[in-house]
Amino acid sequence: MTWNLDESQRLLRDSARTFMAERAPVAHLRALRDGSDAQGHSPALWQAFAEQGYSAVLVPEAHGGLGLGLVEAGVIAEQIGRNLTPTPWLPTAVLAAWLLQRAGSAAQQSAWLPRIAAAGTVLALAIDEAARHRPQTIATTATQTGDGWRLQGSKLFVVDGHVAEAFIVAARTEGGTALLLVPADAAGVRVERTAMVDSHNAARVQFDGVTLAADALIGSVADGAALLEATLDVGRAVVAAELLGLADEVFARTVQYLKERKQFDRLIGEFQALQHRAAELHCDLELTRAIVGAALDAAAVDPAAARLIVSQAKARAALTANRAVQEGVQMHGGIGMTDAVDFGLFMKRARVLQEWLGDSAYHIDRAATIAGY
Amino acid sequence: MTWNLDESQRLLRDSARTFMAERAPVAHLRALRDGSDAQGHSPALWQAFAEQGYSAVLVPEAHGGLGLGLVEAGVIAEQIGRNLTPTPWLPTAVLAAWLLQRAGSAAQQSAWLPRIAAAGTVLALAIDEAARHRPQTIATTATQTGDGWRLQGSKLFVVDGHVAEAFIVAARTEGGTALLLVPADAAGVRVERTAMVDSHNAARVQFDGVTLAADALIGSVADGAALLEATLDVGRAVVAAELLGLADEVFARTVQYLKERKQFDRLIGEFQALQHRAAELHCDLELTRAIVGAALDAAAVDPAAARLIVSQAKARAALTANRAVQEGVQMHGGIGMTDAVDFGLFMKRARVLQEWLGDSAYHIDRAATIAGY
Amino acid sequence: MSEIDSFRAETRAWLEANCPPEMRQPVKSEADTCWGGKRFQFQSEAQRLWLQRMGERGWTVPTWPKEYGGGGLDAAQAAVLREEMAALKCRIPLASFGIWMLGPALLKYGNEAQKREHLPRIARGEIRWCQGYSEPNAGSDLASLATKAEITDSGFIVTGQKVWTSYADEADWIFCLTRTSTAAKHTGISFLLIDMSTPGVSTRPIKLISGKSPFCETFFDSVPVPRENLVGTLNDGWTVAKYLLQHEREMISAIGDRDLPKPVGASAVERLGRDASGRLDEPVLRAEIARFEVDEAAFRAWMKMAATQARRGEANPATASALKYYGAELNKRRWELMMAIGGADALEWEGERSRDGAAARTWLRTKANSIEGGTSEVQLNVVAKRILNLPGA
Amino acid sequence: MSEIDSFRAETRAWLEANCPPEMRQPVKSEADTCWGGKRFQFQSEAQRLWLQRMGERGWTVPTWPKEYGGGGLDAAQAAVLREEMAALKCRIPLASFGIWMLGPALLKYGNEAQKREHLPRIARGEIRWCQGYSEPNAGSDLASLATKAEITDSGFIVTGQKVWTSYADEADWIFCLTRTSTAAKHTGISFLLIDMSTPGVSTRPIKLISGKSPFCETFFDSVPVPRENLVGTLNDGWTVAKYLLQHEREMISAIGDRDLPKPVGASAVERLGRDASGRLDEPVLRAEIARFEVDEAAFRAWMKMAATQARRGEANPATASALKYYGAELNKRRWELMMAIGGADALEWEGERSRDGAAARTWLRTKANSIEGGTSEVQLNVVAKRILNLPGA
Repeated sequence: MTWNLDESQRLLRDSARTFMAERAPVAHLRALRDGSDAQGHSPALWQAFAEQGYSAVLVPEAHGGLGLGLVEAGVIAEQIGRNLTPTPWLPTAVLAAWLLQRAGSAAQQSAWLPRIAAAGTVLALAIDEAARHRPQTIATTATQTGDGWRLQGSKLFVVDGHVAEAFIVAARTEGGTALLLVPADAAGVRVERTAMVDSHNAARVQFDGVTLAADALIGSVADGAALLEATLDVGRAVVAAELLGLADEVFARTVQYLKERKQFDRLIGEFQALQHRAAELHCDLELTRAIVGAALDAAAVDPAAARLIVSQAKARAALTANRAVQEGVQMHGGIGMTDAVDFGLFMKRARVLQEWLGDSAYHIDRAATIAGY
Repeated sequence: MTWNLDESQRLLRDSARTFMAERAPVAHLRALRDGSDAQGHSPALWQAFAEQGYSAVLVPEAHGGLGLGLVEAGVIAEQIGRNLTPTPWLPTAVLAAWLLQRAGSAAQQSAWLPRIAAAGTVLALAIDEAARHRPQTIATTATQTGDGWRLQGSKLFVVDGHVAEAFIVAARTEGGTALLLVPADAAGVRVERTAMVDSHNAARVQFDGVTLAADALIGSVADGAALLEATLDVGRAVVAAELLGLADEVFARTVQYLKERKQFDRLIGEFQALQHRAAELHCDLELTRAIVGAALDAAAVDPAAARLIVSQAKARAALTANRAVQEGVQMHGGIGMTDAVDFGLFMKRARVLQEWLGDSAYHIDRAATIAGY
Repeated sequence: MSEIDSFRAETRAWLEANCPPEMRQPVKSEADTCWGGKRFQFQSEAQRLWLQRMGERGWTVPTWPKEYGGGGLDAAQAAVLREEMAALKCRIPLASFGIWMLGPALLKYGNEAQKREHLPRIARGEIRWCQGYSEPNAGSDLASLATKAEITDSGFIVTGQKVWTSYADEADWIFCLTRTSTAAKHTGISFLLIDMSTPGVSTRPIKLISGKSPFCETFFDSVPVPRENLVGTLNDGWTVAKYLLQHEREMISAIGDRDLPKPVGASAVERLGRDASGRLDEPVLRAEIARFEVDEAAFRAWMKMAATQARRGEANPATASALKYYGAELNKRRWELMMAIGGADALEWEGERSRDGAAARTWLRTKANSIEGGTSEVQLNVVAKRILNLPGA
Repeated sequence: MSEIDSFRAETRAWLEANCPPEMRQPVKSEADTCWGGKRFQFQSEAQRLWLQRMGERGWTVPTWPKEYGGGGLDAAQAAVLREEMAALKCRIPLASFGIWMLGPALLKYGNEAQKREHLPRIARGEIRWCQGYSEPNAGSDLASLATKAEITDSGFIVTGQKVWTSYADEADWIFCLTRTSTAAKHTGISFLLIDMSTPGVSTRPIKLISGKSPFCETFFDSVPVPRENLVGTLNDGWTVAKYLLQHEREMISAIGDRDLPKPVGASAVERLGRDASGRLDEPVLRAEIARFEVDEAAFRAWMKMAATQARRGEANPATASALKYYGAELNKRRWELMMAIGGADALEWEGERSRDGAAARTWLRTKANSIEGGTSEVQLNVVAKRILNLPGA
């Protein structure tokens, strides 16, 4: 869990905290944004992730990775959240890495896992097709041809899609769901970068009759749906950790401001109405920390058995982060509305993380369905 | 509207305010409760309602009534709400009176409306069959026989059912919905009084093969469903006014307490956290007042066209009253939890009024459905 | 024909004859608004003409006295003018802080010379004004302002900084609260009118999180201001400011009523579709929207009720604070829901498809609703004190 | 076999031999709780025997020293005992404010004579204690208490009134905060032990909105109290009280963890059924329940986290206040939902069908959760001050 760490996990957390704060603080995002960076992330930083081992966290040791688990991924995500670090880490080193180590063929694993561990590639998951997350209803089709696949459809909100070397595409096919590895330079693939509110990176990707070899399939068609859901749940737990880190940071800055800012000849932190709101938010943060930790623990053991708690954690983290950024802006007053301070950036990023892999409404609904009502 | 009153409506409000406060304040309810009164309401008070004209409000002048409208009914309900007055007024003089004057045959109108106006009877609407309000799905059946009806089924939450002279029963029948007038002493009718949390009165009623003459039907079977819905919406708007009155009274008492009670050497009304909560509740009360008034206005013109705003008003009034009683008890601290003060009685009554004719969840859902989503 | 009826007939005839057809089209974007002032670029000849004609008649400010450039109409006539303009769909000829804010203050607290000097030019849209109240270290506690106006023989020397001055970079003059005495917080403030072309005045736009810059910082570096530009009594500017703040809140709380945006529920169905039972195909989101729409309907009813009560003189003036509070929070909720409905589409920030991130930028803009014109916290304080009469608020 | 393993084996063997089968059945109602005391009516011989056997072994208070009637176990052994009792489903032999509250205070602040006098009788369930803290005009501001303890040669004369004394009408002794000096609010309070059979002590049950009377008013009319019944230093009773309050909050905040009630969602489906899509056939209620269950799951996770952190000594002591606050509000939400699910059935107040209005009475009872043991407002103040370190709370 992000709170119940053993010694080596604490070391990882401390290293990630120092690393992100020094190498990729909010100013790093600002610089990329204000410079209208073509990639939207820093390849040098991504390389440094490899040096730190962050890109290798979920890659088995046999493939040059660290062979660690989701708790460690959560620890890193939390620090990314605190610093709004733009990095292809989550799609590549969490989603793709987890899926490949779980279900990839020996050839796929050898081809990709060492490169993921070394931050030598960027992979992106292409799932969503409409504005809202609905992974159960996929319109993109994969047709089995004589010696491979033909892929037709379009995807959006493909996080880091514009810099990906390849996509992992979920498609409907006879007998189930196909998860296909598609090189970005394959014929028929068209990538359009979408500038996002949070100055992070995503793309719309069209697959227009893309032909693929038979070995593009990850796992089996029969297991495809379950595999996709497990991968998404792994991602959701880690995104929840990123939201937690973001909310923690915003709250810490807000509490600090309450202790410094004077209005009506008093520190605004003396006003009881603000105190109570801050105290309630503290409670929200603590229970979010707790359930995000529990979700990471559970998903680390078996994502299929952790569906309920993962949805609860993602929903709760989204709600808490939303409240934290809103209170952060409100308690800062006008200055919170300016681009000069960081609160707007936190608010924007929180909104994207809320949406990503399903927002609170989606996950509250899913939790009810899983719980049987 | 309960706020946009003309001169005669203001006079009615002032009269009702004085009358309820003097003749039927909360102490009146306590006396009935503590004496375990067999009827659960005071027939003398009901008679006095007639003297004041309250029972005659919706009865046309031709039948000895005042021929007034729903706004006037709302004005009276508000004062009933303030005083938790136990009275069969709403089922008899609002629900039954409105339905009969709208759709009753000449014979039914002559038989019942003058007696309603004179508070010479009690009528009760028997709709609900399960714990939650679901008037769309009625299991009770009415079978047309050679010369009349045969009624089979059971009803619950029949407000004032244990003292009713007759029931208006909603039943499923071939071709639509039958609204049948059923004397309480008809063979096959079994009435069980249910003691309610708010010390008001209700019953479970069984109709076991009750045979009725053909003229028991109010209106037509084809119009039955629409007529039932309109009657319910009239009732909902008036219940919303009762909730508003209750919430207003609780809030007024709570604000008063904030100005009197000292803690930590200060009046508790000085604490900003409580001030802000009280100010928010003030807003809730004002917007509830406004929408309840608008709903009464609209339902007075045409209940069928007022379905959306009636559901919005009933939902909003339930939410506001709920918040008002909860804050009332909380801000009073321990003393609010004792039976010696009235807050518990307000809380209990608010809960029953919330449920009656559909709670906030029911009406929020209905509003969405009516609005087309 | 009664007097008011013939006024109505004349008004309609004049409007039909004088309001250019282009000025009867609905406003499409902020750019269609006419703000006037020395540097204003008219969007069209029709816009210029419409302002000129209405200004000449004094109908940009129908109820101001004629001698100050107004129309000299009484309340009933002004209502008729509003109704007839609405009937013909005439655009408002001039949007102006001079009309909305400074004018009322001058009419109440200005001397004769100030009225004759400034009001007609406001009415004709010749001078664009902005408001200099807030300061970096004041915020909600407006009266703690520090911009210094040193008293000299001929007037004042102003030094300091204002913030959140709307469109200061496009304004000609600014009305300002300044500190003329440090002896007491509220009674050491003076209300000054400052020509922004005076040397020493400079402005810098503030970039907001929405990416837009409707506000500025405005700096005063030893700016000389003549004595005749003091409005009201020296050191008693707070009285003028309070009067204007109340005015501003009423204005802001009325904004919500102007045009009803498309219902959230309808937008949601349009975008997300229905399930087999005919309901919005997102059960929890549907419940959140439906709950919001109940509150929104109730708020609309409240605004109507408050307007009626105000007309009758039955309203507590602090009701404007209650409405301002609730309306701001409601609009923030609306746009949180709109973002949820918009999903990934609403996260886009540039490009045609998203109209340059219109949804996201509006969503971010709404976060200021509960800060500008008095924070939600300040409004709740006002309600607690002035409506509920709670002690020592 | 390690020492702790052999302790476990012995413990299990002893429990199996000594815990009567009836005492291994789940508790059915409050009436099954053994409270002890002079006037307690045992529900069964098994209940009496179980208390006697556990009392003799000191296992009603496993970690208290043996010389005071305790079991003298260390933390690890006590954990084993708890685990083995849970494994055999043994009931708690004795519920007691003496154990939960007075005991810890006496162990820390009592003198040797007091410990020897009172602790063993608490351990054996011979004396039932109640707590006299709150007063009618004190409430959350506990330290403003007025019950006077006049100092005499032999001790004190106590006059005044307490309120919210749980089960005072069934208790033998009461531990009380009394005012021994009016010079200062917090430093004029003394902690006294009072035998309730002393002339001048009387109690009156308070009828609650749930219809039950677990609390009393307790009156002291010139009640003599010997000097040796003062715990701690004269005028320094607030120190003892604060220590106990902290203890109480931890206890209350831990209550939620004891047994998990049936999930609200499952109850709802059971009662209300599913629609064609398999969802609870009430879309908005379903959304409210689902949102609640997310918060409840998170709260449960938080309680576990806090327990772990407390064991490691990493917890801020004020965390108990945060948990107490949230748990109370959550439980109130739970019962609002349960009432909605129960609908008309849940509104019944008497009769077999509703088990005498069990749902409604529980619902009303939960409203006290945010008042008793420190109001939610007080807990938020504590969190703001002690965890967030906000100024001047």
